[in-house]
Amino acid sequence: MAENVIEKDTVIIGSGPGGYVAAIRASELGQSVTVIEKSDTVGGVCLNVGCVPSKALITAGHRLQQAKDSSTYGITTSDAVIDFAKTQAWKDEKVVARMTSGVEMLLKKHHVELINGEAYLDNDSQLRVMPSGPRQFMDNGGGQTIKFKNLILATGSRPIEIRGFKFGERVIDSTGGLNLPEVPKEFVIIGGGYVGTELAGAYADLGAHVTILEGSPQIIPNFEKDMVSIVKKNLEKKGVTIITNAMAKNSEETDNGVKVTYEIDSKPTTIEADYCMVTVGRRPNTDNFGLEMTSVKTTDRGLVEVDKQGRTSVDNIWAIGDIVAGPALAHKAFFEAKTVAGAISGKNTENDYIGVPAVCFTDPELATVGITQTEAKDKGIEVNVAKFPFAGNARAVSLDAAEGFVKLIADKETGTLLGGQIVGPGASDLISELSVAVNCQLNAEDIALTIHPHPTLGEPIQEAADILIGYPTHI
Amino acid sequence: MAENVIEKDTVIIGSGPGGYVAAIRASELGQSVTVIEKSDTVGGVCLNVGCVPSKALITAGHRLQQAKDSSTYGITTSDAVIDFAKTQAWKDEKVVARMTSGVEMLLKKHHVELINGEAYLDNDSQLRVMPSGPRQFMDNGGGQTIKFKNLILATGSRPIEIRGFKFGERVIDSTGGLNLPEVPKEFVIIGGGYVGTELAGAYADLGAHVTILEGSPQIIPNFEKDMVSIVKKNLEKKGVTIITNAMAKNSEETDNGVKVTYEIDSKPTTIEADYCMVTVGRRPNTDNFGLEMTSVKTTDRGLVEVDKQGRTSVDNIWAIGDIVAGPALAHKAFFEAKTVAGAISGKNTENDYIGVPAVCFTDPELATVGITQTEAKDKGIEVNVAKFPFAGNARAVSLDAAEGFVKLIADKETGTLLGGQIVGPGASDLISELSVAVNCQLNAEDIALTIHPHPTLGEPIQEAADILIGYPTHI
Amino acid sequence: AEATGSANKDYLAMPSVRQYARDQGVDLSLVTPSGKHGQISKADVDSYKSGAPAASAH
Ligand SMILES: Cc1cc2nc3c(=O)[nH]c(=O)nc-3n(C[C@H](O)[C@H](O)[C@H](O)COP(=O)(O)OP(=O)(O)OC[C@H]3O[C@@H](n4cnc5c(N)ncnc54)[C@H](O)[C@@H]3O)c2cc1C
Ligand SMILES: Cc1cc2nc3c(=O)[nH]c(=O)nc-3n(C[C@H](O)[C@H](O)[C@H](O)COP(=O)(O)OP(=O)(O)OC[C@H]3O[C@@H](n4cnc5c(N)ncnc54)[C@H](O)[C@@H]3O)c2cc1C
Repeated sequence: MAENVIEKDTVIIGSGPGGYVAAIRASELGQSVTVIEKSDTVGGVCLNVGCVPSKALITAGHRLQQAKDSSTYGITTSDAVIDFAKTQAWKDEKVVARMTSGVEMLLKKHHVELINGEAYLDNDSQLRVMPSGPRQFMDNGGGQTIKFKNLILATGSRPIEIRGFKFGERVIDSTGGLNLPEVPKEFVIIGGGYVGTELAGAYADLGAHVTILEGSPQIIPNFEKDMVSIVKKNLEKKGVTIITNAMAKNSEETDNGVKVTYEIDSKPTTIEADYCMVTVGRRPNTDNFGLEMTSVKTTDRGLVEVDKQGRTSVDNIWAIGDIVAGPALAHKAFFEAKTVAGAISGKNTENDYIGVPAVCFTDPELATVGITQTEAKDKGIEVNVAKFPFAGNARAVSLDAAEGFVKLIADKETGTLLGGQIVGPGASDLISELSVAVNCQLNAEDIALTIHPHPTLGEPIQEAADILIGYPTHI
Repeated sequence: MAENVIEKDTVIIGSGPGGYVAAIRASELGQSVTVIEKSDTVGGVCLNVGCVPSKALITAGHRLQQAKDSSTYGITTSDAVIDFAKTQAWKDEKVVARMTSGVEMLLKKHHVELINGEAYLDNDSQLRVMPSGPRQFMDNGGGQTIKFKNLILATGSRPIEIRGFKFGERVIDSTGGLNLPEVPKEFVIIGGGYVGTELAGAYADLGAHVTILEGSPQIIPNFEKDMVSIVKKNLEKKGVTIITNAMAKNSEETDNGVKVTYEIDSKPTTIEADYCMVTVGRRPNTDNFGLEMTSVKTTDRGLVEVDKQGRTSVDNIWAIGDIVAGPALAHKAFFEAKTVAGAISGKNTENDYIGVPAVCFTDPELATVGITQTEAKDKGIEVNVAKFPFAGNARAVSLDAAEGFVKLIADKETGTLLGGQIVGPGASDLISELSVAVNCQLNAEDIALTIHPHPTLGEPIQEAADILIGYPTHI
Repeated sequence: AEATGSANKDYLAMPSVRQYARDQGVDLSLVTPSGKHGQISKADVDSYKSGAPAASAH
């Protein structure tokens, strides 16, 4: 085997939201950048089997429901029928492929070298790339050795498999759940976190009977109870069966389905389904590419330890995205990517954000940024809380979507906005304003004195701020 | 006639967005408030025959189109049929009545006295209320004389009638246009401002063939050309005929329709329609309630002159909303209402907003706040401009709604955000963040460094800010 | 159509600070800003009022 070592400037392992954005920003800052991606397409989990395809299925589900019933508005519809193969083709070709090829073009435009292969670390300054995928273009079996000046780890995460539920044809992970060949009649989802619950809603809209088995007492436990209860009610209206405090015990694939056994208070129940999707969480990809050959330190949860700039315990190795602490979300990876790219280029960048927004695309949508009322209490921060319902919002009423509310959390003494939560129509888009408010440390008064146009879904934010400054308007 | 004079503290004429919000805020600030409203319902133009019902019809139009065609998503629909009487009943009962009764409850809750009658001013400190509407409760024919300590004028505006188009059964104003008993086959709209264009889109969606006759070279002229051209293309796709540089000459009602004659370059053309709606603008209600009996000064356009607090040339008379300068929009009236209520109560409030956002509910939506690129040029302000297309936004693509862009205008030297425009999905909700940015005088860097969640329609705002700071991401 | 925006270049301040300055009777165009991009804070208004030099940017 020829020991043919190539030297590279900045090497990035992984082309997900972390990797590709780091590549673009580093290139803009003058670095010469190489991205190593083992998968056939760029974009990572997010674009290929995460954020983006899930939203496409959710859209299709909404459209089917709307096509089936618009009687509120005086519209009579006859039967709407879905050809799910066409839905999947739209998702794959018009949504996912469009976005991944867009990222590929961006990398090209920024003169980023893209190597299709799997990276293994040899030590603190060297790695090997093994051929992988159909686009193999390195034929020296033992891989290509690369010496790097800087290395950014952006290897992301993968689904957790649980005992009794070995992934197969009928027991699937979220990737399988996104790529079902048909809409299941009976669909069991183990794990009612945001991934499981989003897809539960989508498949219920698409015609499945969905059962969620959640181990804790509440689905989507990272959102507060008063928000989730609205979503729960809506899921149940869609026909979703939600079983909480349920321990998934084991599964048995049958000829055309799967039997799932769970326990509540040690009492077992078995249900049958066409598919069983397990979405109980994800684990960081830090155990499968030779990280142990380096001096990079990891935590006991397998996360890479980094400082405020994203630097690991090895000076020229950095880490971003799902493999470092914090919420495993694409936009957190984006931010960290920009910070690391800046740091490598000698800028004083820092991951100094105050709040990472989080969104859950349920009906209605959930969104949060900064602290919640509960977190304030736990942390002993004295806050004022204001809640304004979409029922008092003309735009929401004119859309026949007046469920939910906006909640703002402000420091009691100063009025500084510390957090905000939205459950309701357009929550995913409205939360950005609150992210600005929290991250720019605006005062409730600043929001109250900023004109929000009428009639829009953004008004409840101003209304909640009006409440905080002591002068409620439409409530 | 008994000269029975009542003395009142703070009197407000008009219960529209200006009047009712002034009443609520003044009451919260300790004033004893009386609102005089001549119409049967509170809420003014906005709630009864403006912002709110128009948005309901727009929603119904969207839903009908969606019910008719969702083939993109693999959904086959058979014929969807609209019963427009039911649509109107939904709009009137479930949307408009809900909002107006909500406002009535708010006034009650704030102990605001509501007098149903028409106010006429006698002089700088006295007015009379004449009975009006079905809920007459003053039976002394000559009206009730009221002496006021403070008076807030919030009488709003009314449609302009033009020569040759006397309002009648077939030639109608926007109120008529909102309350049509059926969806017209042929609908002519004179005036392609935002009111005319919004309803053109709605009725086209609902099944009408709509013709817009616009006198100027462009519809919706208060938005920039690159934004409007996207809306224009969509209107034409809906089958709307847009005729610009057209002078409406006259109309002739026939048995079941109306003939409309217009001229281009002095060449006349006549078209036939079921209805002809004239939406060429509105005039302030300052000429019809005895304002000339007071020392309140008005401009030659009939607007009331006010200072930064909303005070007229008479010390204890104030004016807000459509009768004072600035865009005739509900949220501008809201803001001015709060300012005046504060001023009357001895607070140092001021209408010191930097930008009033404006929205147009077309397909896709249009929204703006602060200055545009053109305005910057006209004013000689050196700016940087950044544009990010929704085509590069995963959420828009997953909604199959990736037309349009976000444009940000920043001061060239400092990076302060001076304005922003959005044409695209969710523009009406996204503009609030830009209103915060402009009114809080944030810097492009503040927006670029604020995490916007993925995948959401708000990301293009951050992307445009990235461009402004010199580091574009997804473009 | 009516212009919907102005471009205030005299000083930069959040709405709450503008209100505070009015309450304190301070003319913001005279206040030295401490914010990175020239934003005037409430503390800057206080410093101006008490005659102390503006807090330095951090
Ligand atoms: C169903 C689902 C829905 C989601 N929805 C959202 C959402 O709506 N919003 C949101 O913010 N987040 C969402 N997420 C989470 C989001 O996808 C992740 O947070 C994000 O993708 C993490 O980005 P990353 O760059 O860290 O890693 P990844 O996206 O996981 O990318 C890692 C990349 O590295 C490559 N790689 C790994 N090891 C190697 C190696 N040794 N050599 C070469 N290449 C390698 C992988 O092939 C992969 O392409 C969702 C996730 C799932 C599963
Ligand atoms: C079709 C249409 C759509 C619109 N859409 C939007 C939109 O989407 N967003 C937006 O911001 N704006 C919109 N507008 C504009 C908005 O409606 C006005 O800017 C707003 O209503 C002005 O509020 P106001 O309080 O000044 O007056 P008005 O709402 O006009 O209210 C004035 C009130 O005073 C009463 N009154 C008048 N004279 C007397 C008197 N002498 N005695 C007793 N009562 C009296 C009237 O009956 C009326 O109720 C729209 C307007 C129209 C026509």
